[in-house]
Amino acid sequence: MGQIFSPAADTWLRLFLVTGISLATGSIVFAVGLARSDWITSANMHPPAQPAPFSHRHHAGELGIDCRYCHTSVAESPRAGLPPTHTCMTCHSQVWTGAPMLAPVRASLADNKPLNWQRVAVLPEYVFFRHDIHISKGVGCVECHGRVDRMALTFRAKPLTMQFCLDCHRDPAPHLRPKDQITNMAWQPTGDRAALGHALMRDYGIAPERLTHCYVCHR
Amino acid sequence: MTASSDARPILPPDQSYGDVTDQLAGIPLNFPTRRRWLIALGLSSLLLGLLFVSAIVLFSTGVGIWGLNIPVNWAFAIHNYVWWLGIGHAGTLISALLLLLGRDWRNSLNRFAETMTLFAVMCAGIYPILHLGRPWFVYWMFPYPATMQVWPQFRSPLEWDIWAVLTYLTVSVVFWYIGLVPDLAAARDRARRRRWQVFFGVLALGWRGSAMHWMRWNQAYRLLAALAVPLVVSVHSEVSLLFAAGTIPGWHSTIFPPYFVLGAAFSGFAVVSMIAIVLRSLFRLHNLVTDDHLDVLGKVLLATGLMTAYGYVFEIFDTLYSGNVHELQTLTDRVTGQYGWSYWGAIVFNFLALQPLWWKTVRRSPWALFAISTSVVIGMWLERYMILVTSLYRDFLVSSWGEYHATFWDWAIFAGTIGLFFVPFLLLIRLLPVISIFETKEVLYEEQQQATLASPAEVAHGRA
Amino acid sequence: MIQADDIMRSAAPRFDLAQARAVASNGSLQFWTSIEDLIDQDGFRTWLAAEFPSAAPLLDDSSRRQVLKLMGASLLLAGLTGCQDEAANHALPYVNQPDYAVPGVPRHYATALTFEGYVQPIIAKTIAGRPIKLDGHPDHPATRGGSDAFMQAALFGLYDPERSKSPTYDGIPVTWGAVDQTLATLRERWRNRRGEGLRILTGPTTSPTMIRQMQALAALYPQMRWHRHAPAMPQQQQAALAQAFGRPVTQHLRLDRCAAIVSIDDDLLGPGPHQVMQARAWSTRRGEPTPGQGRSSLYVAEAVPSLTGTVASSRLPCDPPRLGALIQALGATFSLAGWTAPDLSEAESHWIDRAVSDLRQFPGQALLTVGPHLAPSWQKAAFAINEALGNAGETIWYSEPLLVPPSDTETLDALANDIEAGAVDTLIVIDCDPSYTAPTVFDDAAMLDRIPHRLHAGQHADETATRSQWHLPLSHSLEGWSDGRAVDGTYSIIQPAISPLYATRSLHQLLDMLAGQQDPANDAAVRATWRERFGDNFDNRWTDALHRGWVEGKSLQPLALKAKSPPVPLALDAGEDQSLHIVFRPDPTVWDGRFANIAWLQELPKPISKLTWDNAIAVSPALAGARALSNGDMIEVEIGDRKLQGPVWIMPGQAANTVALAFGYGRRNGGEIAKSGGYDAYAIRAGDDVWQARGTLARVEGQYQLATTQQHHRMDGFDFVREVTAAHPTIPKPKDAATLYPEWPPGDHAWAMAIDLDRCIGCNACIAACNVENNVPVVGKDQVVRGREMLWLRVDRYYTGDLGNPRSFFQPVPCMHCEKAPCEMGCPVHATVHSPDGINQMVYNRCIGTRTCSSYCPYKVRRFNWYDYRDTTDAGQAAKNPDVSVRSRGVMEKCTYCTQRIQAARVEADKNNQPLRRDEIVTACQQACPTQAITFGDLNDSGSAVSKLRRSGRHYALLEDLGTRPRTTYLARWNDSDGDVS
Amino acid sequence: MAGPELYGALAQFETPEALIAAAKAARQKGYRRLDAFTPFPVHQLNSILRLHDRRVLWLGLIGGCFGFFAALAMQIFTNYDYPINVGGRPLYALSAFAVVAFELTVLFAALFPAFGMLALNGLPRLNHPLFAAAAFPLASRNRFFLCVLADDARFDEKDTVFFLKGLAPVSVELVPS
Repeated sequence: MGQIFSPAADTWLRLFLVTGISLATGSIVFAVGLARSDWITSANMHPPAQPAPFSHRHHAGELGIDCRYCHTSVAESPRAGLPPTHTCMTCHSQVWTGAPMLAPVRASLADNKPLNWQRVAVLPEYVFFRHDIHISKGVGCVECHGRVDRMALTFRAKPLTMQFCLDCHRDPAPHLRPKDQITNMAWQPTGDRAALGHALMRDYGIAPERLTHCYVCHR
Repeated sequence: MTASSDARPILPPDQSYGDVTDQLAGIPLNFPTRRRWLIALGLSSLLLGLLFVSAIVLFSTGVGIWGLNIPVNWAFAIHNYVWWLGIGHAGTLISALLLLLGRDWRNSLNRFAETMTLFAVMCAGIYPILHLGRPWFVYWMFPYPATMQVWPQFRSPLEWDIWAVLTYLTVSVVFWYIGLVPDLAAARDRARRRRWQVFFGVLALGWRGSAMHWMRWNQAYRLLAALAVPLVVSVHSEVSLLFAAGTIPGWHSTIFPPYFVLGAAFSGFAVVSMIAIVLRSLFRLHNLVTDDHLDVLGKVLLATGLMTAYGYVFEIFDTLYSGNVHELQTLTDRVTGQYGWSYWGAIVFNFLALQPLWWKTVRRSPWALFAISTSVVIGMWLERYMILVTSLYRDFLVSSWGEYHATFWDWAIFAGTIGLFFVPFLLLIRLLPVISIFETKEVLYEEQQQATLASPAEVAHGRA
Repeated sequence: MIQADDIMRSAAPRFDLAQARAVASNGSLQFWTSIEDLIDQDGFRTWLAAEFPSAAPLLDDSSRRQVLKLMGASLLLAGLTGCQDEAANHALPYVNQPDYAVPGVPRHYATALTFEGYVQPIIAKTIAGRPIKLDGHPDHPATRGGSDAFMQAALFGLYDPERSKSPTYDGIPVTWGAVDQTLATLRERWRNRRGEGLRILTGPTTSPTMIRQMQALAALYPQMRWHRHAPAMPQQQQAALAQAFGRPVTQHLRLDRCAAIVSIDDDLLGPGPHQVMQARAWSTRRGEPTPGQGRSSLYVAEAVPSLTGTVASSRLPCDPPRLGALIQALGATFSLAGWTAPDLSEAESHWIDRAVSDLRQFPGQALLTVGPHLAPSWQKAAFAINEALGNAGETIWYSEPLLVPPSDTETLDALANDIEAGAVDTLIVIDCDPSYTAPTVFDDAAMLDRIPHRLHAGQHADETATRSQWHLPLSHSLEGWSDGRAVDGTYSIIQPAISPLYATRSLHQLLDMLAGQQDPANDAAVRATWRERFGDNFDNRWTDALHRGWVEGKSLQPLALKAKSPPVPLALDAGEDQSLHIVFRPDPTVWDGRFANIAWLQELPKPISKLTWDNAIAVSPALAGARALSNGDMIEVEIGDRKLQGPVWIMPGQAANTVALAFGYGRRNGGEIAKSGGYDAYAIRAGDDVWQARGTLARVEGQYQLATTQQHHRMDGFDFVREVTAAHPTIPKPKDAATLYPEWPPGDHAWAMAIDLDRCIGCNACIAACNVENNVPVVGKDQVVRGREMLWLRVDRYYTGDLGNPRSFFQPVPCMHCEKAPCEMGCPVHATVHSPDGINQMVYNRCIGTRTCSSYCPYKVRRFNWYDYRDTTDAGQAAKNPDVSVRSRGVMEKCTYCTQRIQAARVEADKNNQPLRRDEIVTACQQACPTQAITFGDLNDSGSAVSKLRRSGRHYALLEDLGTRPRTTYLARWNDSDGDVS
Repeated sequence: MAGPELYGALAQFETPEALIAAAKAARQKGYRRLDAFTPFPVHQLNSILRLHDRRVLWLGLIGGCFGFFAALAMQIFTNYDYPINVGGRPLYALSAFAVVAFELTVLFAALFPAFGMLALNGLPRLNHPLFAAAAFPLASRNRFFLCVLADDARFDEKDTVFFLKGLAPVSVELVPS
């Protein structure tokens, strides 16, 4: 009896094995990469549709309204708080009174129905993030929210993964700033960043070794 | 391979290489007993189907469908896991340990023993996943660069488990396949139909039996064997740590590793005997799986059984010697408690039922041996159940004592794994040589060499 | 389910979104999306969702599914959707933000609940406008912050999805408008008949407003009569007092002054309105006895094991007649005129001798009490003896009555007679359910139907509601304004912690309506009362009272009274009568049945039997032996011609021939959960003495599945609960367990808990508090039967010795937070690990459910989510603590030392770089404990309370020799059964 | 018979003994590029044909070391990368790490030589000149073959075949490459 396989068969077999192996390894690498990609963390994605096209760039950037004017409870509460419609209307009962883009806002006030904003910086429900402590320890808004003052429509600027949180909890120094600069998006440290960071850590009494155990964020 | 130390040949030497080759390679190529095989496959497929159904129900509803509770939050899943894994070990021991010891009789058994190992380990392997509360996160047990930056916890016996079982499965597969390649070549060369030729042709990887190939193959095969033996021991010792690492009375004992390993081998050899007996009558292999083989298996069974019995004795001694009030409580509960049947069941099926094996006639009788092996398999199942449940259902605090009652789904999944074992096993004995062809020929060759060396008288005696 | 759905459907159109939204505020609701579900933002859609509640995916347990479905009636929370919803991708700010509201910061209100007419002062913690936790008012003179299980669970009464949501006529939902019209015509009728035939039936009350309103009504309708009915509160005591002192008075005990207490079947520390105050007082005295002082021994003779009996120095089980014998013996010993000593058994006389010697040894510091449900003649003996011993005015004093005692014409029986006589034209039943709680008073159940006009006002469509044409939904105590007096007489003004969730009216609104007011404001009546009482300084005192939680001053004055010498008691029946003694008791978890629809209380183990979801017929081991009965056997109890059937429960320590029945079960209406189990003891409760009777029992076919959380009770041979005695006042310190492991660097804190077993009375307040604080799910009876209850903190109960009269022990067991935790090294994925401050952390979102931790846990304190136990419906969600994850299927959970409280405190301290204050952090169980048996704190601070206790001679760790180094440890119980701890 | 390029000359023998004898003869004749094909390993051939190759065993050792150190490194790294107090156990818990270390040692000590063996043997090789030889399928049954490869210095079509025929084979054939 003669050959069962043509000489080409060997080439095919080897090709098959090689592709198989590279696919297997490749898919793992891909998965690991994907988990960090914007697709999964939904950072820097297209801004979601909002009831009203609110522009942080206009309000926080161009008009320079302080974050805390609307997000009132950020310093004393776990959550920053969204402004009640009333807050919007304090100005917009005077300016842009007839603007069609503000119709939903006026409607909300008129028939006492809250505006249904789409959240942008969402954490899983098992993460217990507190704005107040971060503010009081000198972590600027920009650290997690990015340059909101440059966003025409607000989008998530940081991945907000556990890794993202841990990086800062393990080494807070580079992310700290003087308390009076918390809401200043544009603030740049002058002089030695490292020295400043460590000085601030001392002042704020931050002990990283206490910041990485599970119950700091999970309960 | 070192010559067999048995004076008399294990195989009737009056058979030629050709006959053996045709006989064994012929089994897949023109399969003798289609009907019975199909029936068996059908039944096992039903069980496998049951497994799928149960698994779907399990994953969609939660482990609550089992009889588990606090304190007995481990039961069937874990104890069947241990049981299956134990069965698997015999395959490796037979083919690896006996290879190194140069016991030629193993050559007629190692192939299907290894095959059995593969699927026993597979059955064991799915349990740790089934029993998870959130099985979809099982990959968290592997170290991968997660964005949560948390790693597996390498002090946990469960973590050890994953590595041990996967290693064991991989090594078993490789060992099995490497040993199979020359036979695949033989089948390839016997095959006449194109489909078979390609099938065996690819699997045989183009094995040509060149002297150089054989030399390297020998090195690799024996090296794997040398690794497989400590691996088996480590795997089941490690499984035993799953219990011994806990503080629970009845678990927290240093005797567990050897106790478990021996028990494992014990149950495994029982299953090997059962399969051997069935296969040889199914495929008329009496010339290759002889009564002498059964005899040896019987002896091994008896030996391992007695060692296991020693385990029972020592466990009791250990407890009495320690005098720990909780350990004593557990001992009483085991022997006299609600689940006493599992303890006495183990004693009866694992020890008493074994005693007839002292008689040669019993060992050589397929029926007797099969019956005893069955009892051992049941006995070991009961023993694992006893070790697990009777320790958990009454641990330290009297207030948290509870009960465990297996539910329909507990049994369904267990039955399902039996299907999971037999379906692929039946497929493989349908497709591959069930007995190592070339190793059989090797034995014949060595026997003939012996025969020529030995004086005619002895040869005659040997033939008798 | 059908009914429940109907309720919703009918109520929905009347649901007022705006009003409910006013309730809501901009709050933290992580838990709302406990895993997948989103809350939508439109009230109507929420209502739809409630129509089709997501049933938990369970194949095989109907009852739990039912429980969860019921939780589904949830449109009430539509209003709450005006909230921020963290994890759902929706965020709904206010339209107009209330000035006070800081989003995500809880607010606390000082207010009160009412229970059996008395107020229970509380602090209500609300978040997003929803009460999520109730605790005793820490500064209130009576309770000092203690709780009981009822107080803790009141929250779930508020969120009970089966509460009546709108008025109904013959079961058909109608508007309040319709009610007003009907009332108008009825008022006309009453006025014309000068109130002839108008009867109002209520429970007992201390509310000045209610009394004022009733007087007003009486003025309007002079012939009207006000009946009172309290099925679970014995009237004998009031009678006895009235007879003894010739005028109605209320007695007050000062247990904190008692060196010796002799209780004849008086469950001083048991459930009821007095529990918190008396337990607190008793434990204060019990304290940590040191030679020469702090002595407080307790002698209890009782028919049915009680909490008081469990902690007694010396307990004597005896059948009711023998109780009388004991009292006679005491009367004779203290030479009451004409009293002669009966012959006592050896045990009895031994007990008497020691009791008497103690009573004599501490004149003015001892107390003799007789169960309020026992014959007045017996009770009167106690008053006299206390007076003779100089205890009156010291350990016991008398005041003006707190509860307005009903005159003979105002009782339920009087009402029944009048109905019989056809003298009743209109019956208005308010917050009271006679057709369930007193079926035997009416000759036949249908008797009520003869009354032309029947109105029922209550929170549930209960048995009486179904017999009334009109059912008017009442507001929950947390929803409406009211007032009343605590057991010590202190007045409290009750302010709502949440505005009514449904179209309900408060009791006072209703009474005003009866008086003819149109749509009275929620607080009108109460303000009116207090404007009158406070006079011109009203505004300040009103705000002050609301702020403080009670009205200053206004406490009771002791009355100088002399007890009439008690008549010579009738000869006791010698007991030839072979029949058994059937005694009735309110149920420790559902009381008289009013709490029966609260799943959380149903699943709370009864303190002594550890039963859940059912009541059982308790018999003594002796009787069980004689009749060959075992737990769960069905038996029939017969009193006269009345019968009931129920499952047996063998109760160690119960008097040999006594059979105990518990109220509160066998409901026929009032909610699916209420109807779910048990027998109705009221059905055979009749005669002059409604607390005990002679009867027989017989085994009948069948077995009943009882769900208990503890199946084994014998501690002989083990030392889980240790004891010290005067002879051996300290526990030998264990040699330091050697460890191979190097020590971890100490953290900035080292949290630890110490539980004083000498103070624990097993009242369950800690468990209830823990459940509420930590969102512990209800799993349903069938799951409890399968050993899957989820309690993070359990109170184990052990017996030693002869089960006829065992020594019994309570031992609360939370997570031990072992320093060398076996559970942690078992977990393959780092889901349970240690924090620097020594907490054994359980990270739910990392858990994959291998359950290794629980297998390795020597204390079995871990709980597993075998199914999806989450209550994903709005009703269930509303009560959840937003600071604690709701655990999903397949994850382990356990006590965390209330880590959310620790974290909150640390953050507050951190924010201004202050260290934590000493003993600042209080766990939920500790906060609730009426006897302060639980102490939590920092071991690094040698001055902390817990550090001090750890240095006590009574300190020990559970299963010490395992070397797990528990952080939760115990203080041994004082065994003063030998009489003397000094 | 001037044919195409040759792979070698293939002689078929009845018994292992015959093959061994033939192999010896061929060596003496000076043939060096010899190969034998047998249905089962015939160990005497190794010495006769001067077959030496211990690389498979070395691979085993290398694999073992690799597995061992990889496992240790992995466990130590993960424990120090996110140091967490687990039940008060030390971060560096060698006794605990030993298990996985051992398993991986075995794993790689097994995989390396196994696949190494195949690679060194040039397998898989589905198509090979020998498969074309008419008698070769018997090599896996009951016949024993000696092959003188065509690239042997002394290989000569006629001489070699003649020589082989002299060794009393069952058959001799030329295998085209």
